[in-house]
Amino acid sequence: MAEFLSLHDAVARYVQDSATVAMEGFTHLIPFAAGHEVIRQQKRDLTLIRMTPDIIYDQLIGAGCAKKVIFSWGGNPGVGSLHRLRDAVEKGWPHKVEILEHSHAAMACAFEAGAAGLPMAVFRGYIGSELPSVNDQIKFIECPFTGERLAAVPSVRPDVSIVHAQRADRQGNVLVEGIVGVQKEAILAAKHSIVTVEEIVDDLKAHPNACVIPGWAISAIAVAEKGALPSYTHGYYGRSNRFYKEWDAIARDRDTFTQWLDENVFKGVQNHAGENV
Amino acid sequence: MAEFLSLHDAVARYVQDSATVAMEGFTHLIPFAAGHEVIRQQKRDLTLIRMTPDIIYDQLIGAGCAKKVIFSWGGNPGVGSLHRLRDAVEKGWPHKVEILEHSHAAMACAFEAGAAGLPMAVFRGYIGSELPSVNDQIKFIECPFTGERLAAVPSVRPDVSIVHAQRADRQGNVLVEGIVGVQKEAILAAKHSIVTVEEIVDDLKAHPNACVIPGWAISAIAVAEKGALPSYTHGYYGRSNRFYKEWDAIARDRDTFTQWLDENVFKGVQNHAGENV
Amino acid sequence: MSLEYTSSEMMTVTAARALENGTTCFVGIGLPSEAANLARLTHAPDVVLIYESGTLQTKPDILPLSIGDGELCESALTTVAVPEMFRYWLQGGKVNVGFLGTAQIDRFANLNTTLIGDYKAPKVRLPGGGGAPEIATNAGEVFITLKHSKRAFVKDVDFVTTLGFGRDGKGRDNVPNIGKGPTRVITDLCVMKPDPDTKELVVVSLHPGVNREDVMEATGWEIRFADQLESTPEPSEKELEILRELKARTERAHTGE
Amino acid sequence: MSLEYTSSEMMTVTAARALENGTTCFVGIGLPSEAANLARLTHAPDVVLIYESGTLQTKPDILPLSIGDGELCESALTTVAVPEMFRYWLQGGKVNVGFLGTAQIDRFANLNTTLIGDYKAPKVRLPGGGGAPEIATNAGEVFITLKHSKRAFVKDVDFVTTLGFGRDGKGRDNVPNIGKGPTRVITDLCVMKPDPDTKELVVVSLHPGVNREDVMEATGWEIRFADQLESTPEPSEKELEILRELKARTERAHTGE
Repeated sequence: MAEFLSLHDAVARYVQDSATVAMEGFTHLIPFAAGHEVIRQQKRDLTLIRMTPDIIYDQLIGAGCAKKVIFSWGGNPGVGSLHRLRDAVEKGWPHKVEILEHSHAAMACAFEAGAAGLPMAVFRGYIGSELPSVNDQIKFIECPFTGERLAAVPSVRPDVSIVHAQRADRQGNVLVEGIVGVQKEAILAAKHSIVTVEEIVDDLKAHPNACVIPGWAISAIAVAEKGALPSYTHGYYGRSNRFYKEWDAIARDRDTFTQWLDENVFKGVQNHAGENV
Repeated sequence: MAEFLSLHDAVARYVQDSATVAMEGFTHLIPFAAGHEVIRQQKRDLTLIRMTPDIIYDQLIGAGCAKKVIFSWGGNPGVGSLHRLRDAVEKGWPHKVEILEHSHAAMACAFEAGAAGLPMAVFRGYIGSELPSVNDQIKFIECPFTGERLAAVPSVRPDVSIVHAQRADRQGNVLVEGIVGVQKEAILAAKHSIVTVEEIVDDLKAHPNACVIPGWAISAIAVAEKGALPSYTHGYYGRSNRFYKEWDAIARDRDTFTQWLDENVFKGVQNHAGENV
Repeated sequence: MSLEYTSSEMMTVTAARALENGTTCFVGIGLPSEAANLARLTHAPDVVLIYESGTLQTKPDILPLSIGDGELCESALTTVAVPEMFRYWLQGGKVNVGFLGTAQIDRFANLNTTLIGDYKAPKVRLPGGGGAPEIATNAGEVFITLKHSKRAFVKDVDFVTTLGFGRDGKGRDNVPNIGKGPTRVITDLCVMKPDPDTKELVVVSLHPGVNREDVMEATGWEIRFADQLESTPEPSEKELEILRELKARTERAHTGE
Repeated sequence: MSLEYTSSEMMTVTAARALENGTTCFVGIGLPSEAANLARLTHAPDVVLIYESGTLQTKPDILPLSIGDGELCESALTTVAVPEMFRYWLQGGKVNVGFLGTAQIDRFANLNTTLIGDYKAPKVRLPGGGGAPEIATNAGEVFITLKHSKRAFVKDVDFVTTLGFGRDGKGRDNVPNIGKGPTRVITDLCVMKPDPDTKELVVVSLHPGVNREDVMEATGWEIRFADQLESTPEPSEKELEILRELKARTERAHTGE
């Protein structure tokens, strides 16, 4: 049953050094507040899983939290590179980061398989791609009925998954609405899970088939108002496309980045997305 | 793009003799009106796929439409046997019907795999069950990462799937709400599809993550008011549990059944669920 | 106590008591559903009931006739598609207890809901497996409830639809990612549990007024009794009252159309 | 006609025209998204746009900056989970056209969005595959649009992230359940199509004011031209007006916070 904790306590309890962590949210509902808390608590050697690393992992990587990143598309959407990710991969700053890369289809299926308790996902993928030559976690199996060759990847089963959502009720049941990405899968696939929410309400007011994650399938819930900024929360606030564009200049340079981190994450506990937002 | 047809024309066009047909609806939204139209048009040698055959397949089997039934639970829910199914299997009336049986998990995964365009579904199932000894379509594969033995079944890919839903808009987009079963999967897995709906509306008024099937993924839409009776349509009318109980007596005897069929299906075009409802 | 109650009520109340508060239970239709809802309405208000129709954390006011009655969806926290139900919630390991009924059960708690007789020429064709084969292996443990009779309790089932402990009691040995299997069988006469070593079902508790002979006569093999044979506690007045109200509400709803 | 327009506009309009009304298109972010929405706002009002964020049949009023902007969800018929998007809609065979951009493309239309240089010691690390590897093989056919330059159009890509026709042009031969692959590449200079036999990209149409030398200079291999080389029709006034309005609306929305 979900416990209501402060974000500090939830991260302190469930995010251990060397853990495998998935922070999900497909463009929408990216758990920035939680990511900043992980940075503040100076977690180290994390294996970070995420389909689209986005600015949140750029920040975690630049802050030295990551040992390895498992991903399928690592860019600043519509803007360009993730400079901290590139600096780590290309030049080893602040230290070398290992990467393991997949396609979106592979990772989406791997999250699905993780939620489904399976050791692997099977799909029709990677045909003609050279990704299998650089990722030994991509294998191929044969369909016993048709003989067709299908791709297989290990399921995603993180030690802890962290997502942001619109709201929870007082029993800890959580409503996710809009672009739901692989958030439900991330939660169900993980040993532990933290959900940050905009607010706690008496009644979720959910549609009969809404994406609701029961409280008993979640470890901890923490309120983090505007916890997804500069990404967005459908029904609450919009995406700060401006900040995404500004991030390019901030992250391009090690000093500017470090200064931003100091001012906005280490000192700016209450302002998750930074002064620039 | 979905065409708006009469139920007669939709069935005449898409349900061919010897076709593989899935009529889905997990207790809820069972397409009885369409099933009765198939009986009236005296379709023959159908391979009928359905997780829970229910009264609808009892009627089709008794009416002589079925050559084979693929299913996972063939009873009258909460009441007892499907007497027409049993009579066909045990005594060959009105003719012998072949059966291929699975578990629910297998069929649910097989519908999922069919919708996903895969030749097979992989899941953790059938452990210790003797079903694999009587169903040669159950095989086992080995996970290339863990060595675990997992079950595999062929995906469901019907010639035509038929489901009932709450409503369609004028572009043929369909809203399914409540217990959604494997209806979306059935439609997406099939070569052709017929959706019967309670009504056509200007605006579906759907939630952002509602189960909406786009018109371009459907072959034909036919209005069939109360088309799910004696099962039910969430938000429109309830299940006739009384009729489900009465069916036991009707179906137990060949003559009573034949008489019921004559009076309520062959003659009772407008009254899909029968006089008894 | 000198309450009047039927053996069916005794069975349902005992089955209900087996479910602890807070347990997540995948509920079969019929007797398991009756017991699980009685548990929810008495000592286990936070028991989480899941039905294979996709209804998650449902709190029906009346007992469903089918596994997918509207009541289940309307009172659920949310309703998911059936593939998701079997993949994420059952196979994903979120279910503590699978609560099943059956037509036939043998001494190793294997269940048969497929047929009586030979598969190719069945004497009686039963509904089939439904959700049971994977509920029994993917749930943390399994409770089984059914009426005691020689027809139902057989030495060897005609067909193993659903694994208890296999035809030799070793069916779960060395199988990875499998639940504990049946941990108790609740009938209208007694409660049975598998022997820790052989996995053969053993009577651990007799219901009030039932003696060993009653059970032996209703069981198709030489049934064993635990050394410390207990007497099942009687239903309380409150449990009986709530059960009877539940059944009356249900009866009214199902016949009233 | 003597309309003024840029080569970028020419590219977008030509790419848009490639999409027929009623087509179901899986849209990549950036240039493909711009072209696909222009098509929807001009000649193809019933084109169905699908983005990998799960937004199905979406009709954004402004161009999304990211693949999952709120606008995409708000204007969609419905929004599904990302696994469903890739499994049911893409892999399930519901997509007629996959519309992709790329960083590098080679003569067999293989795409590289992974890195420049060596994998172990990259000169430039690019974002990676994203949806492209499976869009390119599971969609009925693939359109590609990008700016023409020697850096982008190389004889052999540094890394085949996404299959065009393989390093030898035979990468799709005898592969079951695979789409036709790239059927056209639209740049700011020309339109290319694969040779029916060798699958090598061939220029089939030059944009107005562009000559063969311009294309040869911007292409990293000895580019061939079709025997019947056509001249790409100019954008219409209406297309330009709608495109410029769309871009202006988008610019206002993305900078206005």
